[in-house]
Amino acid sequence: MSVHIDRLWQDALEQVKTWARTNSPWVIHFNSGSCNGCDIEILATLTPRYDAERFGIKLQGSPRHADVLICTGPVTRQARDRLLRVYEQMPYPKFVIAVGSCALSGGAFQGCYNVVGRVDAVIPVDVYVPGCPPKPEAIIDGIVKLLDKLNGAAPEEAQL
Amino acid sequence: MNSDLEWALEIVGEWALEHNAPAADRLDVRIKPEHTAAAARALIDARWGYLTAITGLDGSAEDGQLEVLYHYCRGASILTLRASLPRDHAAVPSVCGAVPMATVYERELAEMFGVMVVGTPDSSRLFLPDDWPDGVYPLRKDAALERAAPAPEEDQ
Amino acid sequence: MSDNEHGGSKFTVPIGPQHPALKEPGHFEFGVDGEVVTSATVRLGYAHRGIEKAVETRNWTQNMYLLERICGICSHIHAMAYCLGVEALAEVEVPPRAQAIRVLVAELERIHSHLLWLGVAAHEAGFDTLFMYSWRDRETVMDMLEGLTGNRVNYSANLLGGVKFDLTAELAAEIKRGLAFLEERTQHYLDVVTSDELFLRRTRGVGTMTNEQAELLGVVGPTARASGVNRDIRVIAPYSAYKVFPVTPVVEYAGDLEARFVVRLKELFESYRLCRAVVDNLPPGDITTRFPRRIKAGEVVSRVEAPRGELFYFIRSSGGENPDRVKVRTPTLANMASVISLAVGHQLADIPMLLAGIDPCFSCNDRAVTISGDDDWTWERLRQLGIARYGRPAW
Amino acid sequence: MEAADILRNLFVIAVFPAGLFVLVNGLLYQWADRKVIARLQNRVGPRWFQPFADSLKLLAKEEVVPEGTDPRLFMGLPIVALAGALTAALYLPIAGLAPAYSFPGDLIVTVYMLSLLTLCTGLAGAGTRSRFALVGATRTLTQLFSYEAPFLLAMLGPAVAAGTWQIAEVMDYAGSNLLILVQPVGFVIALIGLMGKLEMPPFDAPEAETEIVAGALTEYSGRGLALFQLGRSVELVCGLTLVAAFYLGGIHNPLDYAIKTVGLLLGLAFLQSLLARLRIDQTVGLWWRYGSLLVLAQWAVMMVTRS
Repeated sequence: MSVHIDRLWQDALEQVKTWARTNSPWVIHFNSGSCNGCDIEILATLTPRYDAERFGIKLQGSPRHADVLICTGPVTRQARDRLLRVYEQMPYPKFVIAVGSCALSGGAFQGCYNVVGRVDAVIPVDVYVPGCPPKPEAIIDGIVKLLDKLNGAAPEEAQL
Repeated sequence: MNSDLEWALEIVGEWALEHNAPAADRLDVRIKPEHTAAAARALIDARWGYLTAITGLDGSAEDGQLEVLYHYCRGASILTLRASLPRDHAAVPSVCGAVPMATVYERELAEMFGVMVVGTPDSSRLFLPDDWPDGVYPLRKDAALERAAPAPEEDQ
Repeated sequence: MSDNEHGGSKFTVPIGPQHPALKEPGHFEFGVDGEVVTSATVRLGYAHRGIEKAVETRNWTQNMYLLERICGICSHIHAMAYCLGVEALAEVEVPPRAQAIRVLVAELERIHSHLLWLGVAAHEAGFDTLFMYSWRDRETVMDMLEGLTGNRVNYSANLLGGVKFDLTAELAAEIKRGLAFLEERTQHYLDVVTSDELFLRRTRGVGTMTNEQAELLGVVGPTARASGVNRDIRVIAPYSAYKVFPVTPVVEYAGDLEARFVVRLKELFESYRLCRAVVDNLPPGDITTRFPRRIKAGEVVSRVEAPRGELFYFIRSSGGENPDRVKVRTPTLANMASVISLAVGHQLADIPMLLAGIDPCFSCNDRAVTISGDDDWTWERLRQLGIARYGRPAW
Repeated sequence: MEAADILRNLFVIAVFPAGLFVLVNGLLYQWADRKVIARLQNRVGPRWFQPFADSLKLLAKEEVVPEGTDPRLFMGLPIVALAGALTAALYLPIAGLAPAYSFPGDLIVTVYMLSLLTLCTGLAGAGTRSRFALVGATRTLTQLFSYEAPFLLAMLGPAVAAGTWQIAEVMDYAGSNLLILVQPVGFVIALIGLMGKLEMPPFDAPEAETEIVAGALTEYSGRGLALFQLGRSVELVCGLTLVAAFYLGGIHNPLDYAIKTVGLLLGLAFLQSLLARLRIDQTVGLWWRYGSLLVLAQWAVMMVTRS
């Protein structure tokens, strides 16, 4: 009997934790050599027209405070170890969103000598937001999809 | 050749080996590499415009020599001082005496083309990463880029 | 000039987090000999992607996509400079309607860039309301750009030999309505920037650069025009449709950070006037023309006025399908290089004011710093030194 | 102490006026503050349960103790900070009821308890090895010493007028004659001092996000950060109640409490969105040059009129 109650208690706690995590995703933004087209679109999500704060998204300064790392740019060699260090400084549970086609596949800078090319070659990535640059709506949609994934909802097939 | 360019030609006249005007508002003047600093000093003292860029060229000269172009602008006219350098130990005196801001352009020239800039206040790397192998100059046509390929992508 | 390796102790100011207006996060390093700064250098490279090498392996049209992505905020002007250069090389005459549309998109991009800088600079000074308001108004110009070219940033409106999109009647009407709204908002911002007591505390008399220094050091763009140096390529060397739509220069003389705010805001009014002029009398004709695949050998220099200053392109072709060399010198590099070399010879106590005054996006370097060598400097102690030295009334 | 007494004390401390209620009230006020600022900045602003979600999420996150810092100190400081803020609530008329505990001189204890949080933040910043935290800590403490004196004097003004150090009695005195009219300068200094204490803009130099990452709390994550932020929201409630009780004619019933504190909160939110951030040297200059002189002048006037 006690085992049953125990599990009940665990589930309730788990649900509260997931609810809290999905309702306050704090974000840190890292530019690993992007042309900052994506960066100004990420900043645009905070401004009045898109206002990411409606979803509880707040841009944080320190990796210690953040849950979600938004990474842009094709990861130049110089920025590579900084990206790793920022990722390791973030407390668990942490997630990564790669924004912009540079972060996904190196974009226009494929084959350049000073570029690693993909963010997921350096750190594990949860959500990819394609586009050069993706519109603020697409970036917010990426974060919402990440939250759905957290809630365990199966991502619906992309309507063709 | 408008009046500005003629005046410019007078200023750098003593070092000019040859000159031609590829376009209405442009003048190319070939000079010896050792005279770049003196020419810069003369132009700045005569207050003829400002140094806007330093360009490195590889494969432009037939005899396989490197070329360094100093672009000076005054209003709409552009004066380009061209100096050709041997490929293996290319060296050119620094113009930072006359134009203090040129250190950034000279550092870029040095790391991209391997041109040793004599007397530049700072010759540390500007653009290339810290772990970039020495001796590989990316913008040279024969640069051995595979030696400096980015670290192999390890799976996390 | 003692070399900073073994001379005075080296003093490193790390900059970050990544700032949208700052194309490349960098490190400033100052060699200090006692009180006097002996050498000042900057270390870039965090966003160095090796574009000038990649350009040599792509043909003329593919390079358009690469060069548009050097900087997200002024992507159109990079493509325009490249197109003007290559068209001059290939001696192709671009129809006047295409030139006018290019100028229209360039001016819309200047409006978008200046409003962005206004917001980011206010955010630097902790004035978040102005940041929110200016970025909200910036959405108006983003809508215009999206309506005309289909994309908010990296609009790639340019094509070798012309433009991809044409201006329709209702789009012209919408642009004029948006410009009216923006003009009224900019007047409001101009009043705020020149009258708000708290904001003036952070900008008036900070980082002053005299006319002489600006002239000699080759500072470009609004930073130069704020010190009385009229270096605006659209005025001194009109290119493309600027010959048909002349630009009146905007010059201030105080040379401090406030003057740079005022110059950029007044330039906005100039851009609104230009956009209206282009939209009102857009020359008829088609918007593009045939362009050869191979460009005959030759060299060309293309200078244009980017929102941050003079952008310099040197393009050399050896007659093939790929360019032999494309040299790009961006305005940020020129401004940063000239003001960093300005730092040499200054007192250590001047450094915070000087770096804060260059461009607000550098003033976010209010970081703790460490001096290798004898004692441990923090940014705070450095700031106090500056204040104690000059004893300016704090309030 | 019969069982009933112990139970009552436990209930008072843990649940009603001082414990859970103040926490929930603090989070709601924090939401109101963020929402009003957002609306003034033409934005939609967060949902009502945002601070709850933030705190719960932070509590559920991994606590990273950076090496080179003493774990006991690193963990202990947030707890002390929150405890200080909660204890201050005991002596205040939270929710319009009479203060839970009241003894002559509890005003001094309360104001000291309120500044405990800032002290702990400063120590926390100095404790961690990140240099951004170091600068944040020095700024926090510099700002603490600059606004503490004028704020204290502004608070003691009404106490001297009432001739007692006990909050309850001062409130009765304030109930009869509206002190905001008698000591207007004291009210303004107290309100602005409250903004300095809570590091609201224009006094948010200690945690200037664009300058020093996150100030003294850069290295904190998970539970420590949550406790600090809870402490700050509790302090928001206590500060508002204190200023409202003294200057707005005392707090006698829950409705009175709600109206006055929310009114003050709206005033603070409006000021926050209006003003740009002051440099730390300007803040100190402002407080020592204008803040103290005004308050002392206020005191002088009061002394003359009282005798």
